[in-house]
Amino acid sequence: MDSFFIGIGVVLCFLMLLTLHRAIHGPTAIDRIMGVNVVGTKTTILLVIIGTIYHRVDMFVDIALAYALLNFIVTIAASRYFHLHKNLNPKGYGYRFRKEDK
Amino acid sequence: MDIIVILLSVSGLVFFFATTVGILRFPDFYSRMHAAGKGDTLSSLIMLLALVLYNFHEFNLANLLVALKILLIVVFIFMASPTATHAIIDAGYESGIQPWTKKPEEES
Amino acid sequence: MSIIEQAPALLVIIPLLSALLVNMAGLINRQYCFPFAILGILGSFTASVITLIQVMENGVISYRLGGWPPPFGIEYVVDHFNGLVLVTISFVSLMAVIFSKESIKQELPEKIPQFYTLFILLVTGLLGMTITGDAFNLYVLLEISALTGYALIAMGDNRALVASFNYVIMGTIGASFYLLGVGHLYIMTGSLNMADLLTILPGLYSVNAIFIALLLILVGTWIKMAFFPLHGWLPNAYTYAPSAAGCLVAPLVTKVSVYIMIRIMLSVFSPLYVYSIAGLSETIVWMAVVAILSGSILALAQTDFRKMLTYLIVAEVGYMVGGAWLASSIGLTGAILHIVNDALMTLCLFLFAGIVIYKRGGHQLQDLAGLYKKMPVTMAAFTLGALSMIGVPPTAGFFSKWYLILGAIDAGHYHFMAALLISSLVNAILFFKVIEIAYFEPMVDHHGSHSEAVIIDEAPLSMLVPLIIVALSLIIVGLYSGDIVTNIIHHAVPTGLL
Amino acid sequence: MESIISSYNYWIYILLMMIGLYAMLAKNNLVKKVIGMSIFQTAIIVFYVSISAKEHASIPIIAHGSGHGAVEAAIDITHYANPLPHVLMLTAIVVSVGTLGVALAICLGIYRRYNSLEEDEIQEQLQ
Amino acid sequence: MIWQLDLSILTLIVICAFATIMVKDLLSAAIIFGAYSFLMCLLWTEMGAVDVAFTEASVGAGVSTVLFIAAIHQTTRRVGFRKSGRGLSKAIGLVAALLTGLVLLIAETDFPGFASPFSPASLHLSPYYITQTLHDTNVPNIVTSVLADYRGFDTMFETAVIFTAGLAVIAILRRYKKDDQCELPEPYIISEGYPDTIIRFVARQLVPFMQLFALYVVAHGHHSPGGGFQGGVIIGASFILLAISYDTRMIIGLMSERANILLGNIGVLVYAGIGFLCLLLGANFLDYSMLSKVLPATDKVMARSHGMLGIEIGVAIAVMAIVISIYINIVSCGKYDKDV
Repeated sequence: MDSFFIGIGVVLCFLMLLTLHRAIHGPTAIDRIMGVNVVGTKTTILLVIIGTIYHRVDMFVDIALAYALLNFIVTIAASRYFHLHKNLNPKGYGYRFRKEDK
Repeated sequence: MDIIVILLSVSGLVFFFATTVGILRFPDFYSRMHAAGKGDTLSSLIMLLALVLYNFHEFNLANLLVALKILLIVVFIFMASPTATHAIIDAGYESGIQPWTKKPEEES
Repeated sequence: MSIIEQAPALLVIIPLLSALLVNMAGLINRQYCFPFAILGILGSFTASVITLIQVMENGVISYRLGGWPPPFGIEYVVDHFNGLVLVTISFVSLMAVIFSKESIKQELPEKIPQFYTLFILLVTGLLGMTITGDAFNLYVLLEISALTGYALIAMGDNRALVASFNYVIMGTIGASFYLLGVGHLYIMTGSLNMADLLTILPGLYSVNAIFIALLLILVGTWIKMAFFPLHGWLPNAYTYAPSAAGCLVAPLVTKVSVYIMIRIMLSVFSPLYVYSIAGLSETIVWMAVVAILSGSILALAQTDFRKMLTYLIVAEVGYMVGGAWLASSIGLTGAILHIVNDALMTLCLFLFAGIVIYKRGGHQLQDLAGLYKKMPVTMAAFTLGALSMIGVPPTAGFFSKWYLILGAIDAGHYHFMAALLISSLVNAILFFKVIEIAYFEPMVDHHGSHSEAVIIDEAPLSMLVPLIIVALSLIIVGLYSGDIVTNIIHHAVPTGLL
Repeated sequence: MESIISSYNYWIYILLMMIGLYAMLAKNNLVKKVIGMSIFQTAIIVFYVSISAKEHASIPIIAHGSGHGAVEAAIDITHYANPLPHVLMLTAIVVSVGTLGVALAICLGIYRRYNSLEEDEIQEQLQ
Repeated sequence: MIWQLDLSILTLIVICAFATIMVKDLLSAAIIFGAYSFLMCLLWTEMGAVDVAFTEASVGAGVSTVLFIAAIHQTTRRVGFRKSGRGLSKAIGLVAALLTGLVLLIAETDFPGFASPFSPASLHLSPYYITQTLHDTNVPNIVTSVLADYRGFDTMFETAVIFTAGLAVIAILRRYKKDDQCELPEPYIISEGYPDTIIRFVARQLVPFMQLFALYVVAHGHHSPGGGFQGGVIIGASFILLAISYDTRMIIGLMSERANILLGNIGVLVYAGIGFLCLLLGANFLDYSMLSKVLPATDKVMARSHGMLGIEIGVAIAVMAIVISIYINIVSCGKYDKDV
């Protein structure tokens, strides 16, 4: 059963690689946020899987729980950026951003 | 018991795979986000359920606690992940990166 | 357990606690910060003097933190060498903190609590680095002193921020290289305690990884001490720092890094390994020669008084590194004595620069013009510092240079001797130029902002007194340097060097 | 294969270190330098944690059943990973967070004064 | 360690690191850096370093990436297009990186094999910690016992480092109203709330859980991964979440600057004070076993355990206050006043 979980972990890593393609190449920064969000969820699950492989899940669950709680903050903070910088006067910072995103 | 665990985790993987394909292949941001938001939450639910079952092979207090904690993770993912999706989509909409939806909001 | 036995711990704990007290007092009233700061550093000075006396009476002191035996817990080791450095550090910081009272009121009136807290934390870090016998504990304290250093420098004028950013980058590289070196030692030996490493390492002297660990630690400390090709961050950082911070950072940080280098050389790697097996002496002495010459020449090219001093620091670091690597016990004695002397000399000159900034608002060479007539006492103290920097006999600078030159002859590195002499000559030219400007040129005010309002006269007492004490201490240390060498440094230098 | 596994961690840490060092020294943008600094510091953490790993060893938390006062069950040292590097690296992570905060604060200060994060633009303004 | 996962995660990490450096947009770089830190956390877990992983999880997800994003908020996303003339520094960087890499590769050939149970590092000091921790301190989590007791002095200065960092950020950035000599227009102030009910609602639901969980992490650090630092960071992150989703002003109302500095002080003071108490009771500094004289019904071993709990609480308080303080200073660009 351990090798089964290791296999699952490796496949998840491979899927992470594919998701990272979106996170790295993603045409806009928002695609990147999305990619990283998905990587974060996968991380949470991989943490529990690693715990299962070590047969000490009780020790690993806390970390996964922390991730489930904290993963959210980065996404909110990053998407907040777009909220705030959208309607600035042309001299401001959002202008620059919008120009370069086209 | 093991068979259920294997079935569940493999189906979780399948959903994850579908999510990834969706993220990679869909043409625009909103549809990609759709795949990411829905598939991710569902597949993590399935995977975590499999892990709960696997770790709950023997009934005692420690195992119960672990199972409860994993379920708590599920709850938090269910709260946080859709909200995150909502925030990202909202951010995308507000910053108007999609030229073919309505016009980007007027600068005020 | 008497309080005297606890002195090594108190040495570091008192400043740490007083930093917290200063910060809390600052929340109530900014006026309360200064007395707490003075008290904390005074306490630590007393403790370090007690420790040094203990060491001189009873030999090496080992203090177990947390009560754990050495390789498992962290250990403080005080021998003659770091006892001397500890006293120097706490003395210098005591003088600097007295000096800072007026200068900080003028430069950073809003941030007095933060300034004093960071100031004392920097002293804590430096003292802890000096006293510790654990290679990793040293890294943590290195980072404390580095972080406080970045902040203190960044509190200066606008250019200081850019300089400080460069310092952050270079300082992090330096500290990380040190950490990496310690990691290499750890992976090969499994220990972090210096004394323990000293006993394990001889079996591994032929291994490349140990040599590379030495190399990494050396490069790390060189970046921290601004040894010549790696000195890029130092001149701007020290020039644009607030003057009170400059008085603490400039004399101490580089010297403590030199101390760390010598400590690692002597008590982690043995002199046998460092001087003969590693085979680096020749190269490093040549590098030191280059450092001394280029530091002196670059100093000659400056028109900014403080920047000139910073380049002199680069040259002086060359003295100490070269002296430490001469592979001769006389040279090592000279290097250790020069750590003390150079800290005092640099402090004297930076205190003077601080007074000039306080009175004239600038630190160009032209700002010094005509100061002899207006502030004779200050200028007399400055002259003493300058003479010591040049190396004129009764002052302290002469004796350490003398030992260094003897060491160079002893080890047969005549190029190092030549570099020392040339650098003394350059220093002489440099300081006579400064003295000439200050003595003969009439005072011109090119800072239009406060042309008539400021009357240039002697600095306030709280600035003048430390300057005078330091200037006098230069002579006193000079006169007693024979005693210092026979009673203290003699025990620190391992016998059996070439 | 064996040799690859036995050195892969060390190769990767060297690679990360090179990436971080290059970014710190060569990049023009200050925030990029700070990111490079973070990568550089994590590289060292990879190195230390790799030291601590042991084959067939579990995490360094002693399993239940051998509490205080109980008969000391023989604790097999090969069964637990080396805890010391973990402790050191906890400290190193904390230090790197502190450095990160200070470096970003300095970046903000620089941006307020020079309206740029590019090193060459700042140098131009300084001259 | 699980070598299959080890190889895959390390490869992913290298890809992320490259991407972070190469990408031409600071916000994207910061976000990819977030992914990098997730992967780092996975790597530590996979090698069995759970405490390090927990720290990386809380720091990477809760603090460092958010700090990057906050800093980019206040500055710009732009990475300038390179004019010519950076050749020298590029060359220096390349040469330094290659040289370091080469030297380290040479050293690497001498290392004992990865994960060998017979390496000197696993045989010299660590067996003592592993076998003695229950006997000496009654703490099953060896990392906690080494961190807080055997090498407690390091940890005290680690807390001092965080405290220093907080003060340094205040010293560098803080602009008091009186002498705000700013020539540029005010950067974008993000004090106003997130104009979104859903996010506010979810944040409001999550924050109590986070804080409860953080307290659990602090208190349970003796038996499971976690401890003062991680718990403190999580509490700090919960306040950051509130600040993002609600209002920075609200957080300043909850945790004023004075309160933050005071709490940071108190945290370090608790740590140093416990150590000092041991000294006053006649033992060496930080020798908690002497606390059995003060604490009722504890022997020397339990006194060590309780002493550790005390210092963990101190660490948590200090870290929480400083994390909040650093975040607010960076996000408001030094305007830590009610009327940002």
